[in-house]
Amino acid sequence: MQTHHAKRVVITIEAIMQKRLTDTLEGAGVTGYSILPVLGGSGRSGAWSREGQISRASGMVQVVCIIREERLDGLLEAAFEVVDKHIGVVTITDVEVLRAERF
Amino acid sequence: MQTHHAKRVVITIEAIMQKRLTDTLEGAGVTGYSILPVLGGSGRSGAWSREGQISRASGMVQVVCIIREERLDGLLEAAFEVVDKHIGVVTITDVEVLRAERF
Amino acid sequence: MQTHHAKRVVITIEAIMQKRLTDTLEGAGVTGYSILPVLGGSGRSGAWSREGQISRASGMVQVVCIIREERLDGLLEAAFEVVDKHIGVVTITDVEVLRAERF
Amino acid sequence: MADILDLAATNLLSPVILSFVLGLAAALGRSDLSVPEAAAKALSIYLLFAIGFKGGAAVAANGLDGTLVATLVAGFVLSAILPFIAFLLLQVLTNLSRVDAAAVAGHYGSISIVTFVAASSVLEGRAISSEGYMVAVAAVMEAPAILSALWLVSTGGSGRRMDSELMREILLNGSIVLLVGSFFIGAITGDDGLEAISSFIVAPFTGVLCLFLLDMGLVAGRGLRESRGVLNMGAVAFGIAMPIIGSFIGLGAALIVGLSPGGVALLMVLSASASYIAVPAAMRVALPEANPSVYLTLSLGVTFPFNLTIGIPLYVAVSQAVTGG
Amino acid sequence: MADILDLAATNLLSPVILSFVLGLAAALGRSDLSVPEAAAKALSIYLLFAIGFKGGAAVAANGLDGTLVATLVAGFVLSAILPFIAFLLLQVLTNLSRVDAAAVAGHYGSISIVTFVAASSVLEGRAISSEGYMVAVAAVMEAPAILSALWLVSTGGSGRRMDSELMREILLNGSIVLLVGSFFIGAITGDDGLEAISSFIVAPFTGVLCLFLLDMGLVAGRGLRESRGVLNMGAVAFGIAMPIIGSFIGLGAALIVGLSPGGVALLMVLSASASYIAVPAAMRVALPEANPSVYLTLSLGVTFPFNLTIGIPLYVAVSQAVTGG
Amino acid sequence: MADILDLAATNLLSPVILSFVLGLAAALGRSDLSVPEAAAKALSIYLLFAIGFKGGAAVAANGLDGTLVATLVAGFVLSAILPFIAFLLLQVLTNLSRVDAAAVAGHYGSISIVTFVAASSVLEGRAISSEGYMVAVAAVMEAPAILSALWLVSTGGSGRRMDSELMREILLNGSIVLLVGSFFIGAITGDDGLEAISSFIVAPFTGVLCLFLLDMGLVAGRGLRESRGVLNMGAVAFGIAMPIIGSFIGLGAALIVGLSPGGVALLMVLSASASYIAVPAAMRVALPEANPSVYLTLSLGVTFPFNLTIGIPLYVAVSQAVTGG
Ligand SMILES: Nc1ncnc2c1ncn2[C@@H]1O[C@H](COP(=O)(O)O)[C@@H](O)[C@H]1O
Ligand SMILES: Nc1ncnc2c1ncn2[C@@H]1O[C@H](COP(=O)(O)O)[C@@H](O)[C@H]1O
Ligand SMILES: Nc1ncnc2c1ncn2[C@@H]1O[C@H](COP(=O)(O)O)[C@@H](O)[C@H]1O
Ligand code: NA
Ligand code: NA
Ligand code: NA
Repeated sequence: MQTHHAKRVVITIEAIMQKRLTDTLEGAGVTGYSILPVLGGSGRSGAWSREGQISRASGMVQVVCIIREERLDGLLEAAFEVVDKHIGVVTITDVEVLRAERF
Repeated sequence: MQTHHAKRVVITIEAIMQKRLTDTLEGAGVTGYSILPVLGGSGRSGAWSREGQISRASGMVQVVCIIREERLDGLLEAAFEVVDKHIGVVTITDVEVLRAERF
Repeated sequence: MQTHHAKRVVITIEAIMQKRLTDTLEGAGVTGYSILPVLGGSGRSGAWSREGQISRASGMVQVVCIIREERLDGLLEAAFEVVDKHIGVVTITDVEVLRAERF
Repeated sequence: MADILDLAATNLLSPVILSFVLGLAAALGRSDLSVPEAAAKALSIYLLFAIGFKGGAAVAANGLDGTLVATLVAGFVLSAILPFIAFLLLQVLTNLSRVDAAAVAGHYGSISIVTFVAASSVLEGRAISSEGYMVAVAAVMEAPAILSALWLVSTGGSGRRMDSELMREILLNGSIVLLVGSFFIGAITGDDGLEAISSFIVAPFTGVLCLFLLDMGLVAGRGLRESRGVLNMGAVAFGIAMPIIGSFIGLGAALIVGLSPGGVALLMVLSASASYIAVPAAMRVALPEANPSVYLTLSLGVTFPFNLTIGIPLYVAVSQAVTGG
Repeated sequence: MADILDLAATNLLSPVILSFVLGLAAALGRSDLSVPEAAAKALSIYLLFAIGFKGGAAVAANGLDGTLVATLVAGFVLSAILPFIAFLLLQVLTNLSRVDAAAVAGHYGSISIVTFVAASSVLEGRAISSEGYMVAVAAVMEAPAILSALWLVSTGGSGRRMDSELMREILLNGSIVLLVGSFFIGAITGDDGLEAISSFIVAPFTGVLCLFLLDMGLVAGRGLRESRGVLNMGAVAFGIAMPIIGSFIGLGAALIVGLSPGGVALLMVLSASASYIAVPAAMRVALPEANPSVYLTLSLGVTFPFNLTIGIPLYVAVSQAVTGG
Repeated sequence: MADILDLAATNLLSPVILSFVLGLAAALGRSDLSVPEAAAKALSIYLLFAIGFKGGAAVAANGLDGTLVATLVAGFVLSAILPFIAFLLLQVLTNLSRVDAAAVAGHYGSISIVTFVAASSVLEGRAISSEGYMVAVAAVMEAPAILSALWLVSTGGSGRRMDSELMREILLNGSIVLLVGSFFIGAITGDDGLEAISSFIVAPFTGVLCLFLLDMGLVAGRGLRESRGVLNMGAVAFGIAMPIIGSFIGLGAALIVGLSPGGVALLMVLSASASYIAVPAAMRVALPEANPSVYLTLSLGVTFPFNLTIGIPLYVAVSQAVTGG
């Protein structure tokens, strides 16, 4: 089937920053994203797990955006602004998408 | 270690269509997939979040298939049939897999 | 923006083996990973769904590691040791990451 | 009239309704208050189980009178016919597309079990008894409206929408199965069964209903906030006129069948209420091109709060007046 | 005999069992009814806490008699020995591989706490009292069977399976810790403690058990549906014969120890029941090559429903007959 | 003194505290016992709703005395001032960075609603009544401390941290909205409302609190285990000294305002307790460079258990002694 090049950006970030991030992304013209839950993890600031949390401050989520290549830089800059001082990982992968008319 | 080329297809689709999609995939010879929850998102039809839903109709999930390249087209056609009229995003990525004997 | 090459390893494994896997990964020098829930799936051992489980034995999770290419083999060998006899899928993708100083 | 106002005031100032209002206000004020999805689902399982069981136990206690079958038939017919009336009214009041109008119409033929539960608890608070089998009538009224809605679309020329898989899903959806199943458990175990579990399903019932309606308020409020601008004045007018019209048609049916004052009120409530669980799910499958914001906002954001606050006391008062109950 | 039938009928027509049947029927009929994972886990936490606490409070009220230690030892031995009997029976009745048979055998030496809870509530309903410390016996019986199962495999030549980490996980698994912990809380706080929280752990208990068994029915039904064809007649025969055999061995042990009629019934139930939480988890780690469908379907799809419906009244009646209680 | 010891012993051996201890022990022993996130959140919604409602109903029953406004003001001032005292004490006892110290200080000005709930239930158990509006005081004390903490940082030169969005989030966070909202529902519906739902919010309250504190023990234990080495002796000393100091400042304020003995105890508890929900969330947004392990471990791993076990009976005894209540 006919597919189209695009980029898949995954931003792992504290749940409490999610709204700020997606608002910023929308400001930067991103029109679609999905939020995935993260159950736990480990990084420079140690290990954590959602079951051991009592506070909405401590969980993390993944914000996944499928985006045309030409809009990638705008997205990354917007995201970086939010992620900068906060813990979080940003990755970019090449993907093919069906139905590019949707992006 | 020895790895093998394959494709990773991610289909983001309404939870209520999940069973129809996986049945169709199985019909098209797909032997393995995983279902990931999606907490919320935004797209052409606006923003939503799982916490604001009362209905099994409104959540979304990701169906992830690792599949040999030669079976990709069959999968995409089968998936497209289900996804076509429904909201949903389909992406394809190149991956390497361990233990290809399993596919 | 400046990005860096890395590998994204996704290991889909039984929830009950998660701690053993991440301990092994840490032993192999992996410093960061995230755990994602899997709601259900299908494979050689049939279909399952988290809602039909009563036992912590039966759910699965995805362990996602972003890792420098040069450390990939160490990770895969460590992971393979745990995954070997157990059901589970291991995939590797090329990614670009922001803030590589973190890896 | 004074009676209606009095009833409305008592209703409005009950913990149940105020909890709903609290949820609504919190969501409109963009508080991050939220009830976890799993907890909300657990609450609804509790409510369905309790209301079904109590209905069944009531039937076991009072026996079945001859009106059971007639009422079930009445419910079926109401559910099948109300969508056509709703569809006509929508064409007068709004400029929704045929598909959107049919989808909305389907919601108004079907029922909202929470509205039914809230009405039952109002009746209980006023010691008005009703036929225990009304929960079975509620179950019967869930599905027929969906078929009517699909029929409305297909006459517009869009071909077959219903397959046997969807039919099975609708008829065996979790709420119906749980409601009917617990109704039978209540009917089989009767008073003994009720006594064994009444400190679980009777005593804390109203309190659980408060928390559930808190969540419903949050959901309705968030829905309203997110779909601002989706509904124009005509649509909102429909969301308030339709339940009143429906309740009067239900009243007619109830009088023909010859229900008790409480039963009359409940059939009015069922006819007046609009689905926001079973029907939306079916519509996503069968009519994916219909806009969910329209039917969810109308049903959950307009009609549900209307029925909860003003509708229920109104229907109860009317049924009291008409039956002299 | 008439007594057994009567007891079985009362049991079968209780809300608790009918809720299980409802869940089973809903799953077999492929309804989408489901209890969220988090809610099911919350219900099981409630049940473990309540049953442990009540056992402890009963010990505080009645004091410990000399049979405590003997019963704990009996439980330990039963759990360790029953797998060998189960293994032999499996080799006669089925053609499972050595590993699969050992894994299944481990499940039948260990216990199902929900079966224990259901039996306790039957005893309570018939006002038959039992030793409060039976919950501690239940805890003791969880683990030894796992070691026996692994020993059965390793004599077949597959090397070491057990490491200290797994051992720790088995002994400190959540159910055991909660059961034993709340037992001690009940024993320490005694009647005062029980009074403080009895409207939480006593009054609504049976009702909560209904919802929990509804979920168990759903899970068992889905398991049966998905693993159709996994079990042949021999395996099913094992799933029914083994609990009966186990219960009689438990009966012997209980008589030697000298338990009360209620205690005898509970030790029979523990011996008859098969694990579907702790043991499957351990088996996934230690025997990943054993097929989970086999042991889960047998334990949860065959033996659990059998015990719940027929087994428990049978064991209670036998214990009444034998002890003259 | 004998009184304090007696009270402490009664408190320590209550099901509520022992449940906390069980959770703590299970987590420290690395059991896999855990309460699902959704269930824990549901429990906290229940507790907030119940405590708020009961407070409101108490106000409706007893009327408002003149001290309401004075107490609210006192709460506000305490919350704003305590962080400065905490900050000074931290600089004496620890070598935390300015940002970390400010973040910790903010936690100790704000409050822990669970500590408040536990104290209320101790008062109830001893039949000491208190002002119903103390829950409103608790709500008022949540936020001001956050501003003080940010001010402490910004005088250190790090620029603006607070935006209107964060302000809104803090003031409308779920706990505050639910607590205040249910307070008003209780105040509006009064005794009638309380009667309608008391078998939900009064009778099972202590039992639910047990399960909630079981989870809190698990969380605190896991926190302690994972952050071993994060706190030195000085920090631990702070975690115990600060609540005592805070309680005495609260005592002073309560005496000035003229509260009842129960009210005095509760204001001491509020002043002594440290936040672990609202403030951590705000700090992750406004001070991401502060180390969460430090403030969470101190607040949840040191001060919370201290208050729960020793602090509450101490504060109650002191308030009884001072007010002669
Ligand atoms: N290399 C990595 N691969 C995958 N996830 C990571 C990685 N590093 C960090 N994370 C995730 O990001 C969270 C915060 O990381 P950190 O800021 O390094 O503490 C961790 O708890 C993980 O969930
Ligand atoms: N570009 C995108 N990247 C990631 N997820 C998307 C994207 N577009 C849509 N989605 C997901 O698909 C859902 C439906 O999209 P839509 O059909 O555009 O309303 C959204 O709510 C998102 O969860
Ligand atoms: N090809 C695949 N693509 C995605 N997930 C898979 C695939 N094969 C297996 N899985 C996942 O791994 C689990 C166990 O697979 P298996 O060992 O084949 O039974 C399945 O239930 C799926 O969740
Ligand atoms: Na209707
Ligand atoms: Na057994
Ligand atoms: Na404080």
